[in-house]
Amino acid sequence: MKRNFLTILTVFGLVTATAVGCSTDAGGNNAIKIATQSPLSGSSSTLGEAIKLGAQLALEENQEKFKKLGFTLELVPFDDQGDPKVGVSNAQKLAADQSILGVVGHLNSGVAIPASSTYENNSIAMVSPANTAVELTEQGKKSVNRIVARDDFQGPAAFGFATDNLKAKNIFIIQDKSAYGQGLAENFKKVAEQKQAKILAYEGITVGEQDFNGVLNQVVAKKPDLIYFGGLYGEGGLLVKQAREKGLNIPVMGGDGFDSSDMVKIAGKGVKNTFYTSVAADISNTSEGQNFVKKYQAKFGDKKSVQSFSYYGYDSMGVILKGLEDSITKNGNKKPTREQVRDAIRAVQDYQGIATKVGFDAKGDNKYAKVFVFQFEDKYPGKQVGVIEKQ
Amino acid sequence: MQEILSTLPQVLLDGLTLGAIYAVVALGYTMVYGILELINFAHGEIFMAGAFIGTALLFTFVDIGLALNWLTLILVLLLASLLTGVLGVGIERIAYRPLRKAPKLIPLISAVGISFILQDLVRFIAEYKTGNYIVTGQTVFENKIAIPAFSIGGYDVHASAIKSNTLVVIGIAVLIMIVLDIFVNRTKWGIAMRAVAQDRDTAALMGINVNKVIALTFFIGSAIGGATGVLYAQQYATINPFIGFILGLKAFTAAVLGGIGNIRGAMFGGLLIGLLEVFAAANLGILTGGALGAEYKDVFAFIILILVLIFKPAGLFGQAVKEKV
Amino acid sequence: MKKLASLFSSSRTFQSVLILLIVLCTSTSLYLMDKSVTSFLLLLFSFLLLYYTTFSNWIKWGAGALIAFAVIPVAASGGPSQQVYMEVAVMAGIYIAMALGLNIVVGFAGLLDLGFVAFFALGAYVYGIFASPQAQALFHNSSIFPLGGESFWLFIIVGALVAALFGIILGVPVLRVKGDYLAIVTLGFGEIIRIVFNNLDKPINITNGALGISGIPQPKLFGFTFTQASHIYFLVLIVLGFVIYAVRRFEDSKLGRSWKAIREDEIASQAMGIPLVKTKLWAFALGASFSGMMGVLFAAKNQFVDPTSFTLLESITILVMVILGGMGSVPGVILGAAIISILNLQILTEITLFLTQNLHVPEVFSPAKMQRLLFGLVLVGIAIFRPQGLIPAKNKTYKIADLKAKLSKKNTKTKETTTSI
Amino acid sequence: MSMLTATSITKHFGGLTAVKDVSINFEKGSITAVIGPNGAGKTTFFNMITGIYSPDGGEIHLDQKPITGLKPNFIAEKGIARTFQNIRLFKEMSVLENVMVGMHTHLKAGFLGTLFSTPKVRSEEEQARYDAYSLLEYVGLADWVNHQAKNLPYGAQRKLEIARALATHPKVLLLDEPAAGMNPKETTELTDLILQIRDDKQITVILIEHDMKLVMRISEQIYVLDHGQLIAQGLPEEIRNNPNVIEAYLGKSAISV
Repeated sequence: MKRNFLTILTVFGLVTATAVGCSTDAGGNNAIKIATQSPLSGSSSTLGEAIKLGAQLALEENQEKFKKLGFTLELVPFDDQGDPKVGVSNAQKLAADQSILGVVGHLNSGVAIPASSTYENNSIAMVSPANTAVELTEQGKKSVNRIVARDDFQGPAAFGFATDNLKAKNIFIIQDKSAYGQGLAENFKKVAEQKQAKILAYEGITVGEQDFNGVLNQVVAKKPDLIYFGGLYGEGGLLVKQAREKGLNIPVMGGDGFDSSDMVKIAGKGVKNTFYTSVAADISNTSEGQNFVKKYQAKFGDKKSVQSFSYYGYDSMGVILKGLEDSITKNGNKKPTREQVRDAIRAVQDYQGIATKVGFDAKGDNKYAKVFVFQFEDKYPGKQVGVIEKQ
Repeated sequence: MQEILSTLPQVLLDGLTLGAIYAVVALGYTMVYGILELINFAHGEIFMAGAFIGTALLFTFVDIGLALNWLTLILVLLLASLLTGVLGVGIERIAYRPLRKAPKLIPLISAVGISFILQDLVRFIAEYKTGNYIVTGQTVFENKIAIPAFSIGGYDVHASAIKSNTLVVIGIAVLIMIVLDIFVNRTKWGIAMRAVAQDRDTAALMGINVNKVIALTFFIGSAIGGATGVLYAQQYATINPFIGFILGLKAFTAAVLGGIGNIRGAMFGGLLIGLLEVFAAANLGILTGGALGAEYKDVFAFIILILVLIFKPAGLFGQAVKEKV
Repeated sequence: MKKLASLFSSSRTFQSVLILLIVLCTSTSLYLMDKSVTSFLLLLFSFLLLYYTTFSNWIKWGAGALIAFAVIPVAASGGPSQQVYMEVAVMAGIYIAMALGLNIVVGFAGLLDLGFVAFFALGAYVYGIFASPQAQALFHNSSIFPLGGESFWLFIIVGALVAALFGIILGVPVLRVKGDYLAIVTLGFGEIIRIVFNNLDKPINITNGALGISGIPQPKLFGFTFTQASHIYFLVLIVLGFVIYAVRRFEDSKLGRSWKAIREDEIASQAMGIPLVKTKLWAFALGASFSGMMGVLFAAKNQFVDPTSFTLLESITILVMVILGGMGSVPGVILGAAIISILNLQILTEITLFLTQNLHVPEVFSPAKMQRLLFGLVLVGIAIFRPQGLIPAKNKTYKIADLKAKLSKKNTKTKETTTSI
Repeated sequence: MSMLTATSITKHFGGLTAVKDVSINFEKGSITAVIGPNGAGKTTFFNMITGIYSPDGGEIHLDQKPITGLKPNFIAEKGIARTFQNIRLFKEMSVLENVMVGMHTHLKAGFLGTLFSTPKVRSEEEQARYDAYSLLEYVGLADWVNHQAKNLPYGAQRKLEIARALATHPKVLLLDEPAAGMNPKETTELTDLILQIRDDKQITVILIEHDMKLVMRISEQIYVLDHGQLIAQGLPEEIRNNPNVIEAYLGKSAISV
């Protein structure tokens, strides 16, 4: 019995080992790989996949150009599962592959922060299409950049809009107790407190829950004139839907976590009078935007609807490739080192992306990051109703 | 105080809806535990499977041009409970029956395994079909019934509203409970079930086909779970493959609270947990001045579970059983 | 194959040649190639072979230590993938230690604990809070905090103690319930701990809530900072070595036998004078303390902790390791933990990458997403086909001749004085 | 001199009175049998003495010290050991380990001692091993040392339970139907073993048994329980002819004939 088992185990070990071993090709000296890290599984996989597909589109469009320079471009998609442990482990893995020169990622700040230490140690440039947590760029890492606005910009922007345009005086804040939701809600609350707005309550809900009637009853009791929600579309959509069922027709406002076609699907008709801030302008009506949608769906099929994060992923990749190109030119058309690529990306000053213009400051934040405010009517995306520039 | 009272009718109503769902799911736990002394961890997933099957059926109906009304809903309920019932029997046959004589930990582990398999299978299918495992389905009843604001003894009570679907949920849940209660207490099969639950060996000696009775128990428990899943999908419209696990835990808490193995106890426990949960979510923040909020409501459910298990393990309606020495 | 196996079990020369060959081949290829998961796994496989050899324990442990401390780190340092291997090895080591801790509770004492990861979380948060800038925010005017990387060594012990203390605090009420109920109660406690960590950013900000604690310092010793996975690797090895040593000590001791007796029959063991609650609490406390230690290491390695690392899935993962390997079997649990953690961290992701990149298989089919399905299948399969696990637990065997010989010698010596037995 | 005394102990289960006002005095070094028909309350009586149930009324003294209502493990420590009606061995553990568990009340190994494997702990363990082995030899199970307890034949399992109980160094040994399921040869061996235990170790033996041949052969005193009440006591001869006892066992008609 014991020996039998030993044999089975040996065979099993050998088979998996060889199967795995095959995947490790060296790739030639002129191969340059760019990785993406985003959740491809788990509850926010719609957003994670949008990042990946956007990045993929940008990379494939540029393959020709880099071939002329003598390099083959390749995308290496990683699934961070929205889990810091997996994110860090993946970061180690992509650091080990010397042909990987940059990474687009992550979706979750909770994953991005620990993974960014690994990138920094290995001089891999990271451009984030989504992370808004303030801390990410506060430690002065050379490799860490983002094209989106920070929470301490998005929060006040949202507050400004809420008080100026929606005339909100009594605000009820709800957050989903995730790193993203908490970051957003806290920054909103901070400004609101400074500006001496009336915060009626600061409540939390649980990600994955379906019944928010409890907390909504409290909203009914407190009679606010705005609900601010820090969280993603999954819970946000249900919250809006159930609020409307309770006859709460006050405006609900959220961050870019609402910026998904699923928001409308989940919330249904109740999505009207829902507002969200986003760093991407509404380009669906511009010719560039329509062009992008056409390209995107031609490539990935009609089933994959274009999300804002598709643009963000596309632009993040664009910035990386811009930096890569610069560093190749600088290096006399030879393959640049990771450090050269990293510095070249940080040096990007006015890259015109499809959704935003990008230029990094000393910390790696996007100088041109703007916050746009949208209102849902009955379809995704919502109508753009405001733009807030950095002060 | 005013704030709490003003929303109380709505809180009670929401709590009752959630509680009715917990209660019906708890029935499945209590029946299986009563008969096998096994926590069927997979029961929450059977509930979830029911929600997905129901949603899929409704989509199919819409595709073939059937109108959505109470008749289609009943058809969906019946079909979904039949399918989940079969699923339950299949699970029992594959994962529990071979282990009936094994040490107690082993079937529990198998149950956790089945629950994981179901979660991932449903996720895979949903994702493969729709590209996303969060699915928003069709709802049959959309309209609302408004209850106007009124005031009692100087306290203003806010206007509240009931979805007509809520009434359907509560109505069907109550119906299921009554029918089950009659079935278990009045029919031949019900008596056989209780006999097997009391003493499997003696029941076998009395000519009862124990395997058949256990399979029947699983069928009924799972069918009820599946039907509840359909109702749940109707109530909340959006479902995902992971709704079963935590809901299952809370339903189990309800079953324990009422005294596990006790059908009426499970109903009572379910309603109580549902009410407490919604009340906690609505009022914890108000009561503690914002120090603790709605986010602690699950902690509440678990603390109740732990307290009951520690201080009254037989539950509110159960009888203590002592090990024979 | 059968012949090979029988040759293996009969000839020591064959054993040593085979192992030497494998270690030599794999370590050189690991050293020379850029990235070779195959050779890394085969190198680890040599541990299992070593376990099945017929050499004396001293030789086995010695050879094992040599491979772990010298061969693996040197071989891995050859290529650019060094940190990948070391990262995997570090995580595997952490999981092995936790699985060994859970094995005390589930395997030895027979108490099914579904919330074990809570203790891991405690260890991680204790170090995270006090060693990082979070402590400054918490104790406004204190100049002592943050404690920094030098305090890591102290916190390994503090983490173990705090986890053990919580094990006892939770254990006192929890142990009044038995069997299935205990499983549910521990599950509840695991969730409570996670929810509380997730929410303790108000009224006082202790854990920073869902944002987690970042900027946790890496271990420091005499001015040297353990920055890389390859540095942490040695720390993990030392702690793991201690854990294995301790588990083996307890397994064949008064306490270990008491655990097993309680697992087999609570009433009989009580009638034999074994205090139930105290013995169970020891199991809880010891199991928890290993987990707490590893939590500290985990926090120091990642420099970041947040509640998402401590979900129910994590608890179940550790349980799967114990059950796959064999409840109550120390070598089994080590094997189970190694298989699952390497499967999770390396094999599944590698296969996924391979499938999506080279074969262009759609994301939906990627094996990395199927983790739950795989765990489920493992659990059900093991429960039905091999409930005793891959390497079933064995009782210690004694040489009857030895017992007899020594007994008769002793009896002649003390014939007059011994009346009682 | 009395070793163990039960003074009017009573136990109810719901409406049922399992043991009612029973007082028995067990002399030091005696062998006493407690008999009675099924459901007479014998095992409940044992369970109260060993602390598994605490009596609803009455007192129990061991060696003049009160032990009423103590936890089973304290009572074991104080010197009462027992076997069980439906054998309760540690099934997955080896025979030797089963006996070693019985010795635990006398082992002093602490947490740190075990962790660092101090010479003291090591020699204590070694000693326990030899003692356990010699006990196995004593009851005739020396060849089974490394077997799992569950693999032993039925009679050997009963003997192992006795060896395990002896390992606690008891003053009083309670045997709950030790001969149940044994063949006549095994029963004779058991009879000799019980007598030997009393003679060698001066242990007070109390047994519940249905095998009257065995009871009559070895008991010095017999107590008869019926419906939870003590209905007779005395020497084997007296009990054999006691009309109350015959009635309890065979019903009223048996006497009138």
